[in-house]
Amino acid sequence: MLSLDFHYERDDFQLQVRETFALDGVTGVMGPSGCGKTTLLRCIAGLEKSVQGTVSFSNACWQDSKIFVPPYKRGIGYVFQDGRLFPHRNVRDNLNYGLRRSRKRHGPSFESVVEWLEIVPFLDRSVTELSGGQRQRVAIGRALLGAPRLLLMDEPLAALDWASRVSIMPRLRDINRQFGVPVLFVSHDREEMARLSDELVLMENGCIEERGRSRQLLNRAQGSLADDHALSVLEAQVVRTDRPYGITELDVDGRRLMVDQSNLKEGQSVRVVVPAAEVSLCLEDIERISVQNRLKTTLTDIRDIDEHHALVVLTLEEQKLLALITRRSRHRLALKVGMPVYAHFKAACLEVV
Amino acid sequence: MLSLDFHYERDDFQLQVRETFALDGVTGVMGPSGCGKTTLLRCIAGLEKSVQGTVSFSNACWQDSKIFVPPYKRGIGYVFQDGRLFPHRNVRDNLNYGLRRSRKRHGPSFESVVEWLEIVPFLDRSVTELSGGQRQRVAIGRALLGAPRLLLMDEPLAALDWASRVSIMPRLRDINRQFGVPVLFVSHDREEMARLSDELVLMENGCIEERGRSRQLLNRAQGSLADDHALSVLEAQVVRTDRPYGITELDVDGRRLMVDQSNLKEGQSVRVVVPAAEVSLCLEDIERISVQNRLKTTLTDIRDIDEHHALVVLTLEEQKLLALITRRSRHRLALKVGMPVYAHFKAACLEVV
Amino acid sequence: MTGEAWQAVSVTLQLAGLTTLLLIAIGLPMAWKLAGMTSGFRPVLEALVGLPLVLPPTVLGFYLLVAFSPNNLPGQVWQDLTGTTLAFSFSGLVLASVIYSLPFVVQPLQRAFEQLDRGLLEAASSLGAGPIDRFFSVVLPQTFRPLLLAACLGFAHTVGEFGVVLMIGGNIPGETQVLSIALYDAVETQDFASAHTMAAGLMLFALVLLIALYSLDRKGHR
Amino acid sequence: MTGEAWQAVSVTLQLAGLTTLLLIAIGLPMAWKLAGMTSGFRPVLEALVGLPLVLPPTVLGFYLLVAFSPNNLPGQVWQDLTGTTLAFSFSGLVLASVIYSLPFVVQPLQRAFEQLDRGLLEAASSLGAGPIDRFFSVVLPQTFRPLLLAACLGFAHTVGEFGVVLMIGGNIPGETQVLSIALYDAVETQDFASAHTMAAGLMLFALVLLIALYSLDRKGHR
Amino acid sequence: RVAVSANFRQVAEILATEFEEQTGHTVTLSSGSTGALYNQISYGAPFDVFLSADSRRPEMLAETGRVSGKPVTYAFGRLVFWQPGSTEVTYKTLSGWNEKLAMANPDTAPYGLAARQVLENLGLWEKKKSLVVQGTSIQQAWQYVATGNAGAGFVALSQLRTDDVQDGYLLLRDELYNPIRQQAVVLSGSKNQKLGQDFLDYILAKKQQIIVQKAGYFPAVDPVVAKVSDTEGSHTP
Ligand SMILES: Nc1ncnc2c1ncn2[C@@H]1O[C@H](COP(=O)(O)OP(=O)(O)OP(=O)(O)O)[C@@H](O)[C@H]1O
Ligand SMILES: Nc1ncnc2c1ncn2[C@@H]1O[C@H](COP(=O)(O)OP(=O)(O)OP(=O)(O)O)[C@@H](O)[C@H]1O
Ligand SMILES: [Mg+2]
Ligand SMILES: [Mg+2]
Repeated sequence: MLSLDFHYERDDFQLQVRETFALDGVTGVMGPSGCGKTTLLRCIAGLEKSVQGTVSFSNACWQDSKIFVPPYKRGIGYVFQDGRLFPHRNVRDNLNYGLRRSRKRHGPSFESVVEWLEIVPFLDRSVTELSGGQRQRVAIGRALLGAPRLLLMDEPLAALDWASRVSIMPRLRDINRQFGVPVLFVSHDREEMARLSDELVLMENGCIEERGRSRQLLNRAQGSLADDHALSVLEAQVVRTDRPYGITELDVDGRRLMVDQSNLKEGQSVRVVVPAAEVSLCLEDIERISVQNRLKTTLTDIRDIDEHHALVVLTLEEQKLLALITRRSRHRLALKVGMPVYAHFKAACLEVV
Repeated sequence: MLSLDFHYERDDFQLQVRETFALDGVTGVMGPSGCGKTTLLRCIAGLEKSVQGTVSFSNACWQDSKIFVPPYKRGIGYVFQDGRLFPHRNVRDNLNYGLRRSRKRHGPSFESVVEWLEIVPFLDRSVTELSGGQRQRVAIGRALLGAPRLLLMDEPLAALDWASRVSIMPRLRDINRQFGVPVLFVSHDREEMARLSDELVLMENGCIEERGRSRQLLNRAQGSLADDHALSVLEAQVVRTDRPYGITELDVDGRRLMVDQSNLKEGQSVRVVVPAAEVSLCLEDIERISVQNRLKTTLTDIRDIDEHHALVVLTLEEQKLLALITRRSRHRLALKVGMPVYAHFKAACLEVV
Repeated sequence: MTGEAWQAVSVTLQLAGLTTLLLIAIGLPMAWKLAGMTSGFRPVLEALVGLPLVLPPTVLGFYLLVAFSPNNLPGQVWQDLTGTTLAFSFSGLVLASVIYSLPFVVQPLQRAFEQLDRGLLEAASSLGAGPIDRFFSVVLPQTFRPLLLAACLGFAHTVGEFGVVLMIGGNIPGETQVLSIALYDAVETQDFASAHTMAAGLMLFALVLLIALYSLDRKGHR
Repeated sequence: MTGEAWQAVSVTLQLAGLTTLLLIAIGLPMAWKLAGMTSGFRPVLEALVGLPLVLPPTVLGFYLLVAFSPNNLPGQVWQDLTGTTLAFSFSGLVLASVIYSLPFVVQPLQRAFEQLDRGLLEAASSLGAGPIDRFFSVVLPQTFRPLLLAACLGFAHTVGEFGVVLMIGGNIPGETQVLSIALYDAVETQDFASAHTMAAGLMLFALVLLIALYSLDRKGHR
Repeated sequence: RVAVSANFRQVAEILATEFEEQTGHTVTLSSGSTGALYNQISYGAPFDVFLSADSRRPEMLAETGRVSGKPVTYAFGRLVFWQPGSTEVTYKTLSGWNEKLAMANPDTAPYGLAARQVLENLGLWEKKKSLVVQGTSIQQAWQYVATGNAGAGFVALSQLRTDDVQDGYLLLRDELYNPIRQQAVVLSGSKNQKLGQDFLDYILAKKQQIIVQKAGYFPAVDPVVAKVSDTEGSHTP
């Protein structure tokens, strides 16, 4: 468990954090450039001296008004955004640096790490003679071999190709599980986040704006970020949880909605995010289709948004739902304002917040 | 036009290139870590001295057995993988460095560049006091303001959040179009590549393995990589292109398929990639639905793949299509092998290779 | 202080100033060349530059005196060119001081040049900066501190050095008598009142100058 | 050469060697402290370290002589502690040489420390290296070249310096008679045969040593 | 331009000032160690007159033809045994001395040679050798004693006169050492040989020699004056 309650100021930038992280898996940190992700990690690592407040990790106080445990006693592993390999040591000696100082903590073995990071071919090369991605892999390896009790990773995969990432990410999860090392992971890549992180922290302007399960936050982020992707948010109540299938039934303006999420409680108020592109329209109420969500709505607006596509506004009772369809379908179905239509969308494409 | 025919050796690494690039748009370069992307860019820029062979750019010979035009006379702009801002100058002076030496070539204005790279708030800061993403934006700005005749960008957006990328990418395209500056762009991000690049070069082990239109190469790469996402590939013929709606009609095993791509020729053989998650099943043939692809198939196999989901194999005449549905739907519809079912999927979710 | 002492101050400042300028002017390109050399010949050159250090200054001065004599080639060339003798002239002093202090300037500069981030030079090159432009816009600002240090050491060393100067200069008031020699004379002739004054003055001046320079240096670079 | 000359060689080497070691031992932490200081007091300290430079060596030697006298505090303390006088002893020579050569060691090291990439220290810290560990595993290897340079300058300067040594030493064969003074004496008494031999020997030795060091340096760092 | 050995500089200054007042010519004094001045003159230093602290260098200059006329003796140095702070210094003090003993280097400095001769003639050289600390010049020997680093030593009388030291020293009998003959020459390379000669003549005149004598030297020319000095202010036993 990582408890943070501190305040940090630098020039015109302020970081203010008051959160407790369970940290039993991988916690992702996302946010726009300059929002303070790196600074947050540095404060946790003890690399910023002028932090005001308390930091404690699994019952050990790392910092309060009296105590300041220096970074080298915190037992962390830090993958820096800018690598920071020791230029006077070759790859092997860089990797060994942390290993030698790991105070016999339990961690992955040298052989396994260099093997799955594919470092073996250049183990004896100078670190100044590596490509960007190779450097980054060495930096990851170096941090892991220090057998940290907490792993702080600042965009560790940014310079890697997707194949490397795909092969490294499961290993990071393994490290996390096998050695019980919680990971705090900064990245800009939503796919990476989706695969790797359990909890997600969204930062903005020196503050933690939002926390939550990764999938949920991610889809929202995607919606709001990919500005050409319209979406709707529906207010709903949990009606029934359907254990065997892991599906939950919600009520939206008196209509039934299925989501494939099993951690909701009956009676709870939730919000459901529906990407417009996932919604298709049907003029009849058909049952014999695998699509589970078929909501009766009224078409209240329609407009062409580009050469090929049209955006349709559907009204339930009070709430609105957006659907993105082709202009061809618009004409084929002769859609008109005021028509009753059924909105279809798969349970799997919804996010509940 | 950029003609390359050279050979470069360093220790145990060899780069061998013999290609001519039209370079009328953005050319992407992808490949695994250490395959030689950075080296390729450096050779083109003239930063590697021991290159053997010829390099010429739009009728000017930059290098052959006799000539070697030094980098500073090539009129290039280079965004380095590792930033390389001048630490003794503040942000403004870093940006001005190239501008002052641009020999009055035509390029974007200072004001416009700092505005859309969102550099304005820290124009007068020391470059050592920037976050990773801020540094990268300054590096991009500096290269652009040199009004290059050829822009070489080595993972320029790697440290940026998606929103920043989304706002920067169109601007890069603008630069490319407005000033006729060809761009050579290294990145590991397929989405970035898809949005930005026209042509794509795939490298492997010091060689250019493949070149082609971005979309095609990209989807292939994606398919093979996203291993946990089932998908199907259908062989198809182009039957008709439907200009007004930008939709093309394909024939797959005698069935009609719509894809929202308008650059295909009639009679052409293509392959269509259909992600299983995008396919839903319907037991009746309904017309009055916005989904345009409704293929009649036979259910030939079905199996539960995890607690909640089932994978369904559908056969057209000879070809097979996969659909991912919830186990709940499987039971509700009482799906059985041998049943005729209609496979629904939206035109927009298909990739044509 | 006497008029002679003031004359000595002025000669000293002129000598140290001119020597420092020359040291930089000569040492800079030398250090740059040395830093860029890769041949096995380089350690030899480096050692040669450092050599004047191991000779006691008056001995070095003596050999310079021999070399500067119109009977020998360097002195002869100088006489043919200028019509004056090199020894016992201000020019000779400057030349000798430059030779003696060169290692203190060349070596820190050379190290600074070697540690220079070549990546920044490549970046400058890609932005259209030619070699000279790069030198002034990247190399110099990057090595400003070592340069300042080198200049300070060179200046201070020239002010304090007297063995070479004594030998070459001949202690001629107003022309080659510098403060360090006047101070030396004062100590030698038991004129401690003058000696203390001059020593205190010299140290005060140096202190003020150095503090000013170092403060400037700190302001310039965070 | 005579037996006395060989003794002088041996004293010289001992003196230069010991002085260099002490210079490093004292200069290293001093440079480190100075490099880390942020207070406005720092330029003053920097200037103080550089101060011995502006005094002519014999004058500095004279003041050291005054300080070393048992009538004055430093000399008295030393006498109380060791029962011997500081002047005319090898220890005194070493102390004087250290004071005189300190700026040549402290300043290059300080610059090197300042230019050190703090990021690497943070990285080492995150990997569990404490301050001393960091100093030996990161700082020293990173500043190896400036350190070597500093040691070389310090060594050469001590070999060549004679003003201070002349003043403090008392020319006692086998204890404080060093080569530079013998060489100086030879020149003073117009014994040029010996002078040439000694000068040539000294320079040859220095040349070989410096070349060896610089070659080593180049091998060590690509 | 006069090159003057450092130990004679102060006297030379007084003499030069007077000479300037009388003749209207300017005298520029450059001082240094005798050896260094000799080397400079050998390599063409632009001096007119050389006041050496010994007789060897002027003779060497004469041999190589750099001298116009002959070297002349302008003063004799006088050696004393000095123990600051003591009121009663005798030959016994010297023979019983067993602490650091400062003197000039006998190989390089005339006063050093004289000091050694004194010890040899008193039969003390072998005993005292290990106590000796040598200054390269007589100035250094004086500094060693004056700063208290050496308890006693052989210095020049002129040095004590400069500082007005009244007691604590033993003026050594002049038969104990060979005369420290300080010679002067006019240099043949000089453009002002006549003037140089005038200056030499001037300092050899009786009036000036008294100044020289007051400063702690034996005057060069007039043995009468020498006798006077021997009795005056003497601490000889
Ligand atoms: N060394 C520094 N000195 C002063 N200000 C800094 C320094 N480093 C970063 N900043 C500023 O502090 C703020 C937070 O920076 P931080 O590095 O934490 O951002 P970030 O979230 O990591 O961004 P990025 O995704 O671009 O790396 C930014 O406004 C940045 O300009
Ligand atoms: N300075 C160097 N000296 C020696 N070898 C190097 C140097 N830089 C890179 N290499 C090697 O050359 C090969 C190509 O490197 P390059 O930097 O071109 O790769 P890259 O494709 O840019 O990789 P990445 O995506 O990791 O940046 C690699 O095997 C690398 O180890
Ligand atoms: Mg960051
Ligand atoms: Mg690269």
